[in-house]
Amino acid sequence: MKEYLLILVGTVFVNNIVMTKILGLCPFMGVSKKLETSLGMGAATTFVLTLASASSYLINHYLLGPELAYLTTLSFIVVIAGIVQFTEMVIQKTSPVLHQVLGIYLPLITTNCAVLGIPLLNVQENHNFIESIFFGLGGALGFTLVMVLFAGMRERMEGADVPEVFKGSAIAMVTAGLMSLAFMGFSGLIK
Amino acid sequence: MLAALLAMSAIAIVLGAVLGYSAIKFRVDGNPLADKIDAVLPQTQCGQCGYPGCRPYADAIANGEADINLCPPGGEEGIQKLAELLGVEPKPFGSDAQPKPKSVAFIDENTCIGCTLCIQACPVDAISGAAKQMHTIIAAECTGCELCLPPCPVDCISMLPLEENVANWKWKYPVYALRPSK
Amino acid sequence: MAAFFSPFLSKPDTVSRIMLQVLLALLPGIAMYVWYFGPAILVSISLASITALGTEALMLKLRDRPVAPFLKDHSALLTGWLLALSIPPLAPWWLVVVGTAFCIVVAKHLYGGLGNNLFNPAMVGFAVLIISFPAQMTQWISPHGLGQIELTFADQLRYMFLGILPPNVTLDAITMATPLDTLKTHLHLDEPIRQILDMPIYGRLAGQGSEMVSWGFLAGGLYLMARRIISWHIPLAYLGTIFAMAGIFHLADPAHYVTPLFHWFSGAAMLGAFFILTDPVSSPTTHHGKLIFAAGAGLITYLIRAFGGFPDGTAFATLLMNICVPLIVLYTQPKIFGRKGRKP
Amino acid sequence: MSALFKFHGGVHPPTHKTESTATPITRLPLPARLVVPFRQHAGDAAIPIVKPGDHVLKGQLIGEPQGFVSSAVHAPTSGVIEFIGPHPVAHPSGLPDICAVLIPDGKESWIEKVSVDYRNTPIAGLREHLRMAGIVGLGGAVFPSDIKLRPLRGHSIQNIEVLILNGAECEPYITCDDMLMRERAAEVVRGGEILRFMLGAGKVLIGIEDNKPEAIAAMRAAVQAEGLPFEVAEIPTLYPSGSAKQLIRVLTGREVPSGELPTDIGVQSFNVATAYSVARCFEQGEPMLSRIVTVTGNVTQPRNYEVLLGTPIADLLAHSEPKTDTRGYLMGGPMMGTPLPSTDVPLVKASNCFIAMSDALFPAPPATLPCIRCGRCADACPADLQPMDLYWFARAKDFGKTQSYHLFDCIECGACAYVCPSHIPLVQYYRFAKSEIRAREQDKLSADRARERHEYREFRMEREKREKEEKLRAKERAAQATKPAATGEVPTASDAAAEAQRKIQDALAQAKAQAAEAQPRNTENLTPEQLAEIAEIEARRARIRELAKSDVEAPKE
Repeated sequence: MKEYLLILVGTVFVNNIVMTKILGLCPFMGVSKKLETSLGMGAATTFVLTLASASSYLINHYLLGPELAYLTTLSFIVVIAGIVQFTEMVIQKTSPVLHQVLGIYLPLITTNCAVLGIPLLNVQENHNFIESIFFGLGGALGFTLVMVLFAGMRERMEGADVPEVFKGSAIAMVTAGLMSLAFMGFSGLIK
Repeated sequence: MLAALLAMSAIAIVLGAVLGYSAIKFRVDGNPLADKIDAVLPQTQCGQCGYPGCRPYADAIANGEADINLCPPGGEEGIQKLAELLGVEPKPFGSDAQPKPKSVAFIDENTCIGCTLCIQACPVDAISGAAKQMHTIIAAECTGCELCLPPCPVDCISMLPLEENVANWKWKYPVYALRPSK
Repeated sequence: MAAFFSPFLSKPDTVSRIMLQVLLALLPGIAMYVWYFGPAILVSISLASITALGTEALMLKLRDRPVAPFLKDHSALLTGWLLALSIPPLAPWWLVVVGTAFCIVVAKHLYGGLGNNLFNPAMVGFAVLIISFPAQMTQWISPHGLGQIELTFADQLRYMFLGILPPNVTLDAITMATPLDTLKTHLHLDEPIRQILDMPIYGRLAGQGSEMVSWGFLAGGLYLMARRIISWHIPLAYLGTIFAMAGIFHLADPAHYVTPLFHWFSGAAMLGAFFILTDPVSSPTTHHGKLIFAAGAGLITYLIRAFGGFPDGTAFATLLMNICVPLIVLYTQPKIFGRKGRKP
Repeated sequence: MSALFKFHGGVHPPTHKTESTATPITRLPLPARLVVPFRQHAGDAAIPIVKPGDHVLKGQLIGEPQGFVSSAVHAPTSGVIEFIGPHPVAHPSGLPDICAVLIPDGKESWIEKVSVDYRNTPIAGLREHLRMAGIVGLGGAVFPSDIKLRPLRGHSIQNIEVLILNGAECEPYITCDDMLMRERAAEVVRGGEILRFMLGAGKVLIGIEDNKPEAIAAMRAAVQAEGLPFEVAEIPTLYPSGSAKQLIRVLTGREVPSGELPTDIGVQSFNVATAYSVARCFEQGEPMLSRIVTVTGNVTQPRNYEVLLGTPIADLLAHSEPKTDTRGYLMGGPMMGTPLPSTDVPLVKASNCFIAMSDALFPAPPATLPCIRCGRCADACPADLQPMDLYWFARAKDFGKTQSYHLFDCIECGACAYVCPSHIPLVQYYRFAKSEIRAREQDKLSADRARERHEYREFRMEREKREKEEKLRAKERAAQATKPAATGEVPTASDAAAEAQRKIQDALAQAKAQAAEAQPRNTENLTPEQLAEIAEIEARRARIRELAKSDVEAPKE
C-alpha cells in the first residue's frame, strides 16, 4: 500500500504533470480565470483521467497486447473522447451552470495533453492496474490543485496595478513560470 | 492487420453503445441562460441593440447570434456582467453605440396636441394621457429609451439628463497625487 | 490633496520607517556574519543595494511613476539585503547583480510594484540563482579559525571582481560547502550523525560560524516582534513546525536525523522565520492564515532538508507557500462583528 | 456595576477635548438671517407648507414630514419667510438643497407651547408627537427618533430589555455631549426616563467614556436626584466606542447581528442630546429648534454654543475668532467629519462640531504609497473586517467581491485609515464602493419594474387584439345571419360591382338635393338698412366674379 501512496504523493507534488512535466497547459491557462470554473474543470478532468487511465490499462493489457502495441495512442484517444463526451452529458444534466461556464473547455479535455499523456506514461512505466489508477488520480489531483491555486492567484492579480503591456495572460504566464520554479524545490524528494 | 481492425471496431462499438444510452438518459432541453442574460439587461426595451426589446436580445446572445456590446443603456458594467456570465472577454462599445448619461423624456405641454402616438410607442406605459387630453411623462417609470421621440408629430418631447442633487449624489473614486502634497 | 477626505488624523508611521526598522533588525546578524566570515558580505550587500535602487528607479521611470517616494520606502533595499545574505559572500559580483535585478524587475515590478507582488522577491531571485548557477552558489567561505587559508580582504575583492586568485591558492582550498550541505553528503554515505558532527565545521549547535549568525538574526527578529513590526504568528509557527518535525524524526531514528536545534540554527531558518516569511506583501493577512502559511513552510523546509535535492529548503518553501496565500486568505477570513453568534 | 466587555480593534487618536470644555455653554445672539434646510434628517426631505412672505412664530411648523422615514422642520424663531429655494448646505457634494430663508423680527414670539403628560397618553400618540416635533437622533445619524421607538415588526409592544443613553462621544475635539451632561444632566436623565417608559425597557445604562469625569459625576448626581434606577457606566476611552453597535457590545456584551437592528436583540440606544430634546419636547412642548455645538481647533476662543438651527456658520465661527492661518473648516469630528465647501452654509440638526483646520493641527499626511498588506488596519477595525481586501477590490471596482467581504458592515469610522502606514484614504474607497453598489441596486429595481410593466403591456396588447378580433367575427357572424335571408343566392362578382355603382349614384343624388335646399336663411323680416347692405355686398361679389373671370381668360390669350 505504501508505494501506491508514494505514487499518489509523487505525482501530485514532486513530478506534478503541469509544473514539472509541463502537460495540460491550455486548460490551465484558459479556465483558471475564476475559482469556481477551475474547481469544476479540475473535477471534470479528475473524473475523465481516472476513467481513462483505468480503461487504457485494460485496453492495452487485454485487447491490444504486445503485437498491436502500435495502436495504443489511437485507441487511447478514441476512449478518452468517448469518456469526455459522456462526462459532458452528465455535467449538462447535473449542473447546466457549470456546463455553460466551462463552455468550450469541457470538450477540450479530449485534447488536453495531460489526459493522453498519463495513460501513455502508464504504459511506458508499465504500471499494473492499481498503480496506473493511482498515477492517473495523482496526476489529475495535481492538475486540479495547481489550477485552483493558480486561479486564486489570478483572481487576486485582477486588482493588481500590472503594467498595461503585461495585463491579462502575459502576467499569468510569468506567474506560471515562477510557480514551476517553486515546484523545482521538490525535485529529488522522491527517488 | 485484421486483429487491429477488429480491436478498433470493438472499442468503437462499446463506446457507441455507452454514448447512445447516455444520450437518451441525460437528455436536457430549454436554455436557462437566456433568462440569466435577461436579468442583467437594463430592460429599457429601447431597441438600440437592433432587437425589438431586451428579451429578444437576450435570446440572441444566448444562442450566440448577438454580440455583448450592443447595449448602451447597460453601460460599461453591463458588458462586464455579460462577459462574466458567458465567460468571454469583455469587449468595449462599438463607435455607434456609445452610452449616454441616463435621461428622462419630458413633454413640452404647450405644443402637445394629445394624439396618443407616444403612448402607443412607449414600451413601459410611462406616458399618461388620452386622446385630445394633455399627455405627461411619469418620470419615475421612464427608462430613457427615446422610442417616443420619432412618432411625435409636433416634436414636443425632449430628453432631459437626470441632474445630480443631494439625494442621488454619489461619492467619487478617490484621486490623490502620488507625489507628496507639498 | 490626500487630506481632503476624512479621517483627517493619522498616525505618523510610514512604510519607509517600517522597512527601516526591518533593515536595522538585520544588522546584528550581519555583524555576526562579518565577525565570523570576514567583511566580504558587506561588499555583496552594497552591490545588491546599488543594483536594487538602480533597477527600482529604472522601472519607476519606465512606468512614469514618481521615483522619490518609492525609493525612500527602502523596500527595494530590503529585498537586495535579503538576497545578498542568502548567497555566498565570495560569489562573483555579477551573481548578486543579476539576482537582485531579476527580483526587482520580474518578481516585483512586473506585478505592479510595491504591494502587488505575489511572490517574495528575494526568494524568487535566490531560486533563479540556485537553479541557474549551482556551481557559484556553493562557494561558501569557511569561518575564521578553521585552518583554511585566510584570504585578505584585498584578495577577496580581487577574486570577486576579477576572478583572480592569489598565486598558490585553489578555489577548493578557500571554499567549502555549508554545514547543511556537508551533512547531506555525508548522510548519503551512511555515516552516523555522531561521527559527522565531530567534524571541525560543526560547533556546539550547528555550523561553526553560521549558528552565531542565526543567533544574530534571532535577536533582530525578537526586536521586530517587540516593536510590533511583525506579529508572532509566522515565526512561532515556522520554527515550531521545524522543531516538531525534526523532533519526531530525531526521536524515531537519531542516527540519521539531526536534532531540531541543529535545524533551527543552520541555513536560513532564522532569517526565513523573522525576515523572509514575514514579508507583509506576500504573506497572508489573517492571523489563522499566517499560522497555516508558516506551518506549511516549516513542513516543506524540513522535507527538502531531510529528503530533498537542495541543501536548504527555506527559499522553495516560501515560494510554494506564497502560491497558496490567496487561497489561504480566502478560507481563513475571521468572523466579522455580528456574525460570531456570541450570546453572553 | 455591570461587567464591561471589549470589542476588537479601536484606536487612540489624541482627544484634544480640554480646549473646548473650559468655558460653559454660551447662548449665541440672534443672527441677521436664518437658512433652514428641509432635509436635516435621514430619509425623505420635509415638504414646505409656508410661502415666501408668510410671518411665522418661533416653533411653528414650516415643513411637514413626507413618507415613513422623515421628520418635521420648524421655524427656529419668529420672523418673515423671505425665500424658499436652493441654497448651499453643509454636504460633501457641495450641491445646494431646498431651504427656507427666514428674516427674524427679533421678538422671539413663541407658538402656544403645549406640554404633554407622557404617562397617560397612548404611546402611539407620543410617537406622533415626537415626529411632528422634529425630534431626530443628534449623535450624527439624525435618524427620526419616533421610528426607533416603534415596536418591532410583528410585535404589539416593544420587547426591549436595555435602553442605552450614548454619552461616549469618542471622536476627538467634540465636547457638545460632555458639556450638555455637565450642565443639564437633570433633563437628560428625565428624557431617558421618558424613552425608557415608551420602550417599556427594564434597565437603562448610560455609557460615558472615562475621559469625562465631570460629566460622569453630574449624571450620577442627576440620577440620584431623580431617584431613578439608571446605571452610569464608565467605559474605557477607545475610538470608536461611541458607535451604537460597539457601545452595545461594551455595555451588554451582545453583538448586534450583521444586517439587523439593535432592537432584534432587545437593546435600543439613544444619544444623550436626543434624550434631552425629548424631555424638552414633552415637558416644555418645544420642538427641536436649537442644539449644542462645539467650535474648536484653530480658534482663539474654543467653546460650546447653544445655537438656533439654520444659523449661518460664518456668524457662529466669527464668535470664536478663527486664527489667520486657518485653511479650511470641518463639520463633525476629524475622524468622520466632512470638509465644508464654504462657510455660507447653515447649521443643521446633524452638526455637532465645527473645527478650524490649520497646518499645525492637521498636517498634510506624507505621500500615499501602495498598500503593503501589513494588517494593521485589520487589527484596528472595530467591525472585525479585512480593510486591505475591501480596499483591494474596491480599487479594482470589483463590487461583487467587496460585498462578499462584508463591505456594508463597515461603519466608516476611519480607524483603518488612521493606522495605515501608506496613508491611503481607505474610507473614501469604501464610500465610493457603497455609493456605486446602492446606485446599481437602484437601477436593478427600476429595471425589474420596467420589465414587469413591459410584459404587462405586451399581455394587454395581445388581449386587446384578441378582443377586437372576436368583436369583428361576432359582427360578421351577425351580419352574415341577417343578409342571406333576403337574396337567398350568393351574389357573384359582377353583381357586387353593380351594387357598388348603385350605392355611389344614390350618394351623389342625395348630395345634390341637399345643396339645392340650402337656401340662404334669415332673408325675411330684415330691416331696410340690412336689405340695402346685402344688396350692396351682392353687387360687390358680382363685380369680383367679373374681374376673376377676366383674369382667368386674360393669361390664356
